[in-house]
Amino acid sequence: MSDTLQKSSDIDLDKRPENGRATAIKSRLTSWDSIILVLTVLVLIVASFSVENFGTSRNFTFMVLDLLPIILIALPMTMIIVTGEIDLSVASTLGLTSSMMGWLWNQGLSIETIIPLCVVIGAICGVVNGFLITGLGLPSLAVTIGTLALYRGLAFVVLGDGAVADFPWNYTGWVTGTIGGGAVPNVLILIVVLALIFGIVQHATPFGRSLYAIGANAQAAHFSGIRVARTKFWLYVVSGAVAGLVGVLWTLRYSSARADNGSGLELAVVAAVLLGGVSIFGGKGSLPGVLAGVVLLTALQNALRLEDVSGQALNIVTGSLLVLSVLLPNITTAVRGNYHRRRLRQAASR
Amino acid sequence: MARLEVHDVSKSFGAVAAVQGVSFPLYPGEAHALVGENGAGKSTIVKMLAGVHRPDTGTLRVDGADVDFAGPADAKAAGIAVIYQEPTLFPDLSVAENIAMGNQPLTKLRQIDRKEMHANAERLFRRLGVPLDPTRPARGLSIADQQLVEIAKALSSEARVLIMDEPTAALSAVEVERLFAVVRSLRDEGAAIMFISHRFEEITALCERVTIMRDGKHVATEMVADLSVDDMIRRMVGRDLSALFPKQDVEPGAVVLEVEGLSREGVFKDISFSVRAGEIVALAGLVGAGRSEVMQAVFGVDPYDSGVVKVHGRRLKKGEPRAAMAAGMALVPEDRRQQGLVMDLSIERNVTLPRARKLARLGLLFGGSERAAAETWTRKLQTKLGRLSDAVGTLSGGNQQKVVLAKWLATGPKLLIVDEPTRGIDVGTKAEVHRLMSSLAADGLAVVMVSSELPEVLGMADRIVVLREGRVAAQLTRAEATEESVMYAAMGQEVAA
Amino acid sequence: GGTTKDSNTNSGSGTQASAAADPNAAVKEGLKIAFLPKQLNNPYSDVETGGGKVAVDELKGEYKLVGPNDASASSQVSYINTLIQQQQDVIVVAANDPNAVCPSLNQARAAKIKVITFDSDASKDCRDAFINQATTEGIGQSLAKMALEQAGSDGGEIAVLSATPNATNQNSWIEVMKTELKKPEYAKLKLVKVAYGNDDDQKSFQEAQGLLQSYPNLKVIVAPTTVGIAAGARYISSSSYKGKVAVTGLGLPNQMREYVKDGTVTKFALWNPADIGYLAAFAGAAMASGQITGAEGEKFKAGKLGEYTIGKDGEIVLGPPTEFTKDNIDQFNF
Amino acid sequence: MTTLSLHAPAKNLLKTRELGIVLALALLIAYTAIDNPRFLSGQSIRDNLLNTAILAVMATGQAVVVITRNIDLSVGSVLGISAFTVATMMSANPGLPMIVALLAGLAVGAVAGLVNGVLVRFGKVPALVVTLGTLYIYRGITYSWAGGSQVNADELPRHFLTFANDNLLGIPWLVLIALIVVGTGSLMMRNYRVGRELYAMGSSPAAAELAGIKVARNLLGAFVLSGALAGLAGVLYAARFGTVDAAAGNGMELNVVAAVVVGGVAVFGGSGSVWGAALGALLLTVIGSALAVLDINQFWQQAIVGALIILAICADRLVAVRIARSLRKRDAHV
Ligand SMILES: Nc1ncnc2c1ncn2[C@@H]1O[C@H](COP(=O)(O)OP(=O)(O)OP(=O)(O)O)[C@@H](O)[C@H]1O
Ligand SMILES: Nc1ncnc2c1ncn2[C@@H]1O[C@H](COP(=O)(O)OP(=O)(O)OP(=O)(O)O)[C@@H](O)[C@H]1O
Ligand SMILES: [Mg+2]
Ligand SMILES: [Mg+2]
Repeated sequence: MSDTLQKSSDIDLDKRPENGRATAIKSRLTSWDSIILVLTVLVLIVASFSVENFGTSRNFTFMVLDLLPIILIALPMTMIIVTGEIDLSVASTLGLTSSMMGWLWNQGLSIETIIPLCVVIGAICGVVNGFLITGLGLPSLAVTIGTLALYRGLAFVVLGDGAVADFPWNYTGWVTGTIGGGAVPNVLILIVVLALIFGIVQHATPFGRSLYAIGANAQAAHFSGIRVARTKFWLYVVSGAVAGLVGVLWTLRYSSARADNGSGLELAVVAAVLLGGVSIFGGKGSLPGVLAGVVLLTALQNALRLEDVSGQALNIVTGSLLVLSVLLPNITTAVRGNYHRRRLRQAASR
Repeated sequence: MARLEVHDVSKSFGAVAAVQGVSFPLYPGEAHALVGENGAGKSTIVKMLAGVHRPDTGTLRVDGADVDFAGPADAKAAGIAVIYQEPTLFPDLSVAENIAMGNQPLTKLRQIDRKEMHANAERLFRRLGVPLDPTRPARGLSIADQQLVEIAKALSSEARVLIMDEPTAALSAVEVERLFAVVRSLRDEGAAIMFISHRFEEITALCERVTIMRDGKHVATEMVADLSVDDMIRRMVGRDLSALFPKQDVEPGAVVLEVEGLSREGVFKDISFSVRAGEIVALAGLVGAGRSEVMQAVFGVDPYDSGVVKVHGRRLKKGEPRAAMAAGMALVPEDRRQQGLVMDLSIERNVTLPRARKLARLGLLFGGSERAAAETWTRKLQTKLGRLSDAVGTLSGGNQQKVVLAKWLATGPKLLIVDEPTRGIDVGTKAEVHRLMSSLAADGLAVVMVSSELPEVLGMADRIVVLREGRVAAQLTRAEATEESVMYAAMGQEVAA
Repeated sequence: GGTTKDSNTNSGSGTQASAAADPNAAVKEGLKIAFLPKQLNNPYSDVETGGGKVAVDELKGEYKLVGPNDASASSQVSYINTLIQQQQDVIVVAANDPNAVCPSLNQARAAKIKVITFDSDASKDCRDAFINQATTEGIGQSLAKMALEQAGSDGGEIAVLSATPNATNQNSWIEVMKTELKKPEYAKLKLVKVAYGNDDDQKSFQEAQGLLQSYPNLKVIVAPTTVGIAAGARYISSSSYKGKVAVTGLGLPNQMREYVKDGTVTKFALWNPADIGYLAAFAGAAMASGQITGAEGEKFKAGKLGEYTIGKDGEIVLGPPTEFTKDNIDQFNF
Repeated sequence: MTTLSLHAPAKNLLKTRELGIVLALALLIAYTAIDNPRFLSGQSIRDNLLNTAILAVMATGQAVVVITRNIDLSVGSVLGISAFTVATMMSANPGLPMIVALLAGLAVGAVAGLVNGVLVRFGKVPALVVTLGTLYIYRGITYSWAGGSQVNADELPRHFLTFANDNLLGIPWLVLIALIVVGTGSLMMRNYRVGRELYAMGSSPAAAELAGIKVARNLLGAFVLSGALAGLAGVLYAARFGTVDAAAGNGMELNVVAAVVVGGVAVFGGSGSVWGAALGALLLTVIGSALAVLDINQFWQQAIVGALIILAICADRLVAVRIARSLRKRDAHV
């Protein structure tokens, strides 16, 4: 409710409806995701100039590698959160696929078979989530807390305490390498391609439209002929598949298949998505905002680490950023609303 | 002295000036009507009196003293009870708790006295003649039942001022009469009543005075007895209107919809009827008779246990709204807030939601095509709005209803199901909607109309299917249908021969 | 077709052309030596890196301590990358995963940074030397010996309360211990279970509980991890099993003092962790100065600890562990 | 349509949301006890209750917050900061009585909760965002303050440590406190106006504002309560485990949320009960210890915990569906 009120006071006083386009642009510029976008660019610029070694191409590669898992998992996660659900099991799915990858490798399968197989395994994890949530109608937060434990547990069942490390160099090297040894990391292509696909699907297709409708009012979406359950189901499958893919990339990047790979990553992803302006209640948010959120977090952490800021302080920075990113726009709207009311009263008393 | 006074009050939302310099008093012992077109600012006045909105300028006075409500709690403390246009219940709590919230009876240990609370609720329901179980949760109540609980809630607080924003919109004649009896007795005990409705017969039946608003401005406050209905409408709309638009006679075409033996356990049983092209078939019945449920099952948003739905002779897959839509069906649901609209999305997105797939080119959607489609239909329905990109939740109730109509008419249906299509719509637009339905029928559209408003049913329908307690009680042709015959069938008495 | 485990020939390790060592080279001053423990704010590794700081000060170098809050390989990699960017001279690292840190460590070595591992080794082709707290055999044997002492001459059931199921160190010690138990002198000891407390205090505590419920005749809990032994001892000391079940293993004297004094624990062992960090810093400095390259047989001086010789595979063994009892525990403060 | 409701207690019991979880718990205990009767021994029951106590205290606060359609993810970090504060305080002033420790913990937690509440209500930031943020912030503060230092059992006063094990009439203090917290919480939520208002706020936030409920006051109250109880849990944690470092309670928020959710509190607010949440805490704890007792392979344990959580949610759902169906039957006209 407060959101509706907020939005209405976003509208500028002097603009008449026919100036719609101008106001629309203006309200876009002050929207949360654009603020994050601007902030991200700002941080990148300031850090390049003031932090030693930040702007180097090698550091760029490191940064891209650091944000790779978060950004990829955030793509489907954004959609899921937009529909008002959540998937906390992604990091465990990642761990399970990593384990499976190690186990299959030890069984003598070829890596070219293993990689697609792992994506399928991730997708199967998603199928289980999707079935429990849409088939049985259980709350997603509860279900994915359960599968968070389940998938991680299965990862340990598969690989136990071992680690598998002897993956082929041309694959592990590709993940950490750059295009032609230059400044552009190989995995950046993957990120760009996937981000484009997800961005277009979310923002410019009927399917994407339906996600917002589902998140804001699932019943009305159902009455509009949108297959709510089916849509959510597939989102979980995609989320699982992407987590599986990230499991593969993670394993190759660290040349180490382990059951505990990526543990705790789910909170980082959720934090990044929220930072990017997606409403946890569903129905609101944009992918560019989320991408900016991930980059902002990673860049800031990277810069602060180079400046020898301790890990603990990084925690505080991350946390504050998360709160402030939502708090500040709210405060500005409130202040603007007050100003608006004062002006009206003055106008009336004149 | 006026119990409550609105003095030169204004309120705007961004660019929309919803209320501009309105003043009128509300005296104890009087029932005061507030009328105006959709979006005239009635609900905004109510919300200011309730402490939800703060007036931008102007003052509210209680017993002659200026007040400044910081929130609904203050208004409540001042003895103002409000029934909002949209029900505001707590779905997880029991009906009795909903009614008692905030002033539950307490035991000596300051614990809630549940027994007493339930007894109170039962007492209220008896007074209103409502057969509701106070211990059941509010979730799943029909719109009408919700409205009744709202009424009970307002009555329970023994307020000095009772404000009712379209409390009867979802009710049928029987409940309305019972409500009026209770309200009259309150008025006679000295409460001040403010009543908002788009039905003029209700206003003349209940109210002594009326305040008319147009475009956020005060037009007049007069004795109801001094004004004819036509006078009221003229001042409200600014021109003459015929309140109801009778349906043109059309030669019915081929059968479009056939429903055979449709049953759903505990909800409806063995429902059969058919609709032809060019025909308007009305589903009548008392509130809770199961009319909405039947049509939702037909459209596929609800499941059913047995029976067949055929469109153009082809059997429809059950539980699949998309299949129904593909067959040319459209359903304008009764609850626009929960079922009809996505309040947070813009008007244009809402209008194009069921058609997004058709508007897409190469699977991609471009803003322009959506906007154009939305523009056409909102204009046809004379929707009062700021920008198409505004959230639909910012529109007035009636204009929201128009957006729902636009959304479904834009799909170009062959079979249109409308559930309470004119609920909360003002007279002018109502005539417009009726004319539209009639002309669409003339072009060969088959229409099923669920309505609790008998005049509407009688005026518009070629045939009337009367439901009672989930079964078909009677099928009446236009010639057979009179107010009495429909009511008798709905209530389970034999039609007087 | 495709690349399988068998067809795979890994040639990616960054083997450095080892320059010849110059045993007489002077130790450089102002070396930048960075410590990267498994995890920050772990009391054990704090003592280790504390020793490192003392050594770096003696060497007149620049000491730096960085590390993640969680003991995961991935966050360690981020820190290694940062250290590369900052062009440190030596990275002293306790690997959370022997392989996961490898690519980064090799990048560091390619950038002319010397990599010394301590506490927990990385794969041997991605570091220059490893400071081993004690030989694996030594620790395993000592664990078995203490278990027998505690169980008494009649022997009985013993159980192990370890760290995580994939902790490299613990697993190799437990392996040695198992081999040892097969010997005739240990015939009366029966190892009934290896439980894992994940180096989490609460989990270890619960695991200790579970052990006693499942094995009522248990005589000894052997915990080869400081977290496990403390949690196990705490549970026993506050339960009805006190005095009936003995706890032993590897622990920090400060954490264990309470339980040694109240009789729950009579004996446990550990090397001096501060010496590990101290030795690592000296080894790193010697290497960065060109005194040694990491080849077997090379010698270098490590301040107060005296002279050390590099063993096979670049291993440098600190020395035998110390055993702590009621009589000597007050002499130690770490 | 019947207007009268049936008040037969047996019928009501069959309809409570918590039935599913009670059944799950009973099955689990029966199965484990058949396998190993010691699971029902006094010591074992005591251990289970002691372990549940801390989680149940936190689950009570969490349940109240979740019922208002919010969430408090910062509880693990609040536990940490409170445990460390109190442990430091007690080791510096061993003379302080236990009640001071309890009050200090409550106060620290209440302040943390107040910050959450103010940000949620007045900053209009969704609770999940706020508390995810303060989860990092409070933990960061504890880390920055504590560094690697640790308060060990031997630094804490005796009466503080024995508090966890002392009894009143045979019931350990810890369990007694948990019982009081859960009992009071349940009573408040069920029978007092403020409790019903909290349900109303969660059921429909917009309607709650319109109904004139003091939403701000109640919301702050809920967050302060959750914070204070997490703070209290911190004291209990310090007393029970004796060793406190900056990582105390790390990751606990997921357990607490799991307990609440498993206990049948709807994540979208408005329904569920405090005692259900406490049952959820008990179930999770018993699962943990039953797996240890059943001697299930370590590697399978976590997977089984996950599967059991899902089963419990399914059971809860089944009961909810049955209630809904009986409701529809009652309303049926056909
Ligand atoms: N929260 C809001 N934000 C923006 N505009 C609003 C808001 N509430 C109302 N309005 C606008 O104020 C005007 C008056 O609306 P109001 O709801 O008072 O009309 P109404 O007279 O009650 O109409 P109806 O008969 O349709 O209920 C409308 O133009 C509406 O769009
Ligand atoms: N989701 C639901 N769950 C349980 N009961 C319901 C649900 N929806 C409706 N009902 C009940 O089913 C009965 C039939 O409701 P329905 O809305 O179909 O009646 P109606 O004839 O359309 O009347 P109106 O629309 O005027 O309320 C009502 O008693 C209502 O309380
Ligand atoms: Mg209105
Ligand atoms: Mg209806």
